[in-house]
Amino acid sequence: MSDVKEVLQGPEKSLFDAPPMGEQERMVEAILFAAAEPVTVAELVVRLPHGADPAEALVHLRKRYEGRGVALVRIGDAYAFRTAPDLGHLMRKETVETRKLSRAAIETLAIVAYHQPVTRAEIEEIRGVAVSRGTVDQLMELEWIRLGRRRMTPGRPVTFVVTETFLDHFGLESARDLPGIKELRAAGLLENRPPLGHGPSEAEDDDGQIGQSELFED
Amino acid sequence: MSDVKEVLQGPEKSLFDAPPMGEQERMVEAILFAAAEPVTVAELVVRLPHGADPAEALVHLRKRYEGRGVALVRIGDAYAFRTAPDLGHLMRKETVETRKLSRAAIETLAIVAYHQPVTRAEIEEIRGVAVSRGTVDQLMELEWIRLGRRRMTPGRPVTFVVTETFLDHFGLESARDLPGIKELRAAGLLENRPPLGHGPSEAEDDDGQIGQSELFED
Amino acid sequence: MPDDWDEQERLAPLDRVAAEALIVDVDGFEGPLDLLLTLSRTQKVDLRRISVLQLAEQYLLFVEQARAMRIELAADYLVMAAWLAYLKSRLLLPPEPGADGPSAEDLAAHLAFQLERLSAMRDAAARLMARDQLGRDFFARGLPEEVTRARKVTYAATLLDLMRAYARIRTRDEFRPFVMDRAHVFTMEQALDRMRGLIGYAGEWAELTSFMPDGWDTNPMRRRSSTAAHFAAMLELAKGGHVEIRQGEVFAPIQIRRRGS
Repeated sequence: MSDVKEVLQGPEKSLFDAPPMGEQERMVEAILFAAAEPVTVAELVVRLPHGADPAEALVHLRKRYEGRGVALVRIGDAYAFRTAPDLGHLMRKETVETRKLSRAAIETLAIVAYHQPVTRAEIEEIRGVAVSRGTVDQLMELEWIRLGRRRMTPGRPVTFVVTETFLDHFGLESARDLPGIKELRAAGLLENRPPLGHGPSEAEDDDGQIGQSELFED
Repeated sequence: MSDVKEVLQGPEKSLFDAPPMGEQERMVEAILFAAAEPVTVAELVVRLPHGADPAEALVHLRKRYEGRGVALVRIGDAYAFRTAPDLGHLMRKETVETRKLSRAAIETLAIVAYHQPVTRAEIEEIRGVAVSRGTVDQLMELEWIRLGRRRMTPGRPVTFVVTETFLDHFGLESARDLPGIKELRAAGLLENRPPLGHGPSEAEDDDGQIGQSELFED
Repeated sequence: MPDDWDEQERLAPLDRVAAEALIVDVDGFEGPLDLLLTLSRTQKVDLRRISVLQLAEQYLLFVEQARAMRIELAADYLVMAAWLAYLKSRLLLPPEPGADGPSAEDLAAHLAFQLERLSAMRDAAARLMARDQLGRDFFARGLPEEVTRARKVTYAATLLDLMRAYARIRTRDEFRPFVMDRAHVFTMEQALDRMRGLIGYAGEWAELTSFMPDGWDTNPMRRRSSTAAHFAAMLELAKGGHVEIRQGEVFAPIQIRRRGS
């Protein structure tokens, strides 16, 4: 949230013709309430009157909804209203039955989330088995993972990263808020240690993998 | 609203084991927010814990949203949140109709992305059918493709390349991040082999085609 | 590697593990690493303190028993068995002087790391799935407001659509049965039809190429085919006495005109 606060203290020269902050807050509230999908700050800027400061309005709005039945949540660069998780039991009618994910899909998803950007070969190295056909496809179809940059290693393998839809689904502000990620990183478990010599589970893939210390750029 | 007020003043005997009114208000707020249609008081009674008084909660809630960006409105016997009438102008952006890109367009786009810079004749050669003017125009209008350099061959044909907007829309850092054929196959995307020759859905663009294997090298 | 456990203590849990392990369907394991992780749990120690030697023996015993019971193991389980047998021998034997490559301890430590990492990712996956989820525990606006006036049409396509489209084109090509490509073939009959229609207007000498259809030279195959077809059609028309042909010199343009004009 620090970036939002920075904006608060920032220069306000451009605000001269913007509506009062209370009015901006109402506008942001209306826009976010009307949308089912998270709305980015950039989009709010476009939709609000010239000179408005949605970042500041968001700070006020978030505070206003604290402890209410709906909450203003942040998802990556975007914001959305979501019902308070403790009231889920009232919402049986709205509950959407999701297709059960296989264990392989769940583990693959977790590996992508915690190790992103990660190549297929790395996922296989961690799980010790080939990533089955369709597992990646299924996660892509759910729009929980997507392609990231290619790895600048021999073969230039594609990498996978998680999406905003994933963050939204699991109520995460960013991938940095994944449960236990700090501890895992501190324990060295998110490092990509390449297999030694003739390692047991070295995937037969030709993807070629090099230790990527910058796996998780903060 | 008179009926609601009557309930407020009515007997409160049944409330003895209900959650506090503030909590009931949160619950009604969450239910109305998540519901796909306006919710009646009768339904709220069913969905709230035993002994709750949704009519009273609605009065509080309505008050709470007075003057906000959204309002609690009554529609027949039911209640729903609606954008404050004076902010309707902000909702205009929400009215986007999304249509699936036609098959011809998506295939043309894919070819431009994978083979750029590519001439119209080359696209036709790869797809095996003529590329209609409308298809190219549509992709240009979407700003997903644009004209590249002219090819230094007889006739100096224009070429097409994909744009930044395209990369942005598809979450790609560069067109080189597109997965290659080997990767498509590994992801199971190449599995749907047409039985023999052309699939049934291809009748509309059923022209013979020249196999240009060298165009497809990864 | 700690190997201060004695023979008796070692065999008892091993037998138990082997018995337990065999109850578990081999198909229930997601590969050798998963099986190793399951076996490692019987050591009831922190994965960082695991005895890889003991684990290797457990695994080898498991594979042996599976074989005795004629349970077919997938190749990767056998590859792992071979590797663990090798690792076990290296852990037990003193290191060869001057041997290069990773030491037995390094290999064992890496295996322990892999197990710990897999275990950690399993826990992380479980914690992730245990989180409140959209559409299950918390909800988006159920009635998003979309004003219907001022409609703007956008076209949506996902990267998956794009990749599938490309895959479709590729697959179509790769698995096309052998047929003659006819798109660019111009038959003599077609050329004859064309020229019969056009020759009526050709009172003056006109070049043969002017009778070619639009776009005849946009593609090499089309160019060759139309040229040949029209040449043949021209000869056919001359034979029938409908046209006259002339050519200034070798390779000069061929000209024709209607006979009798």
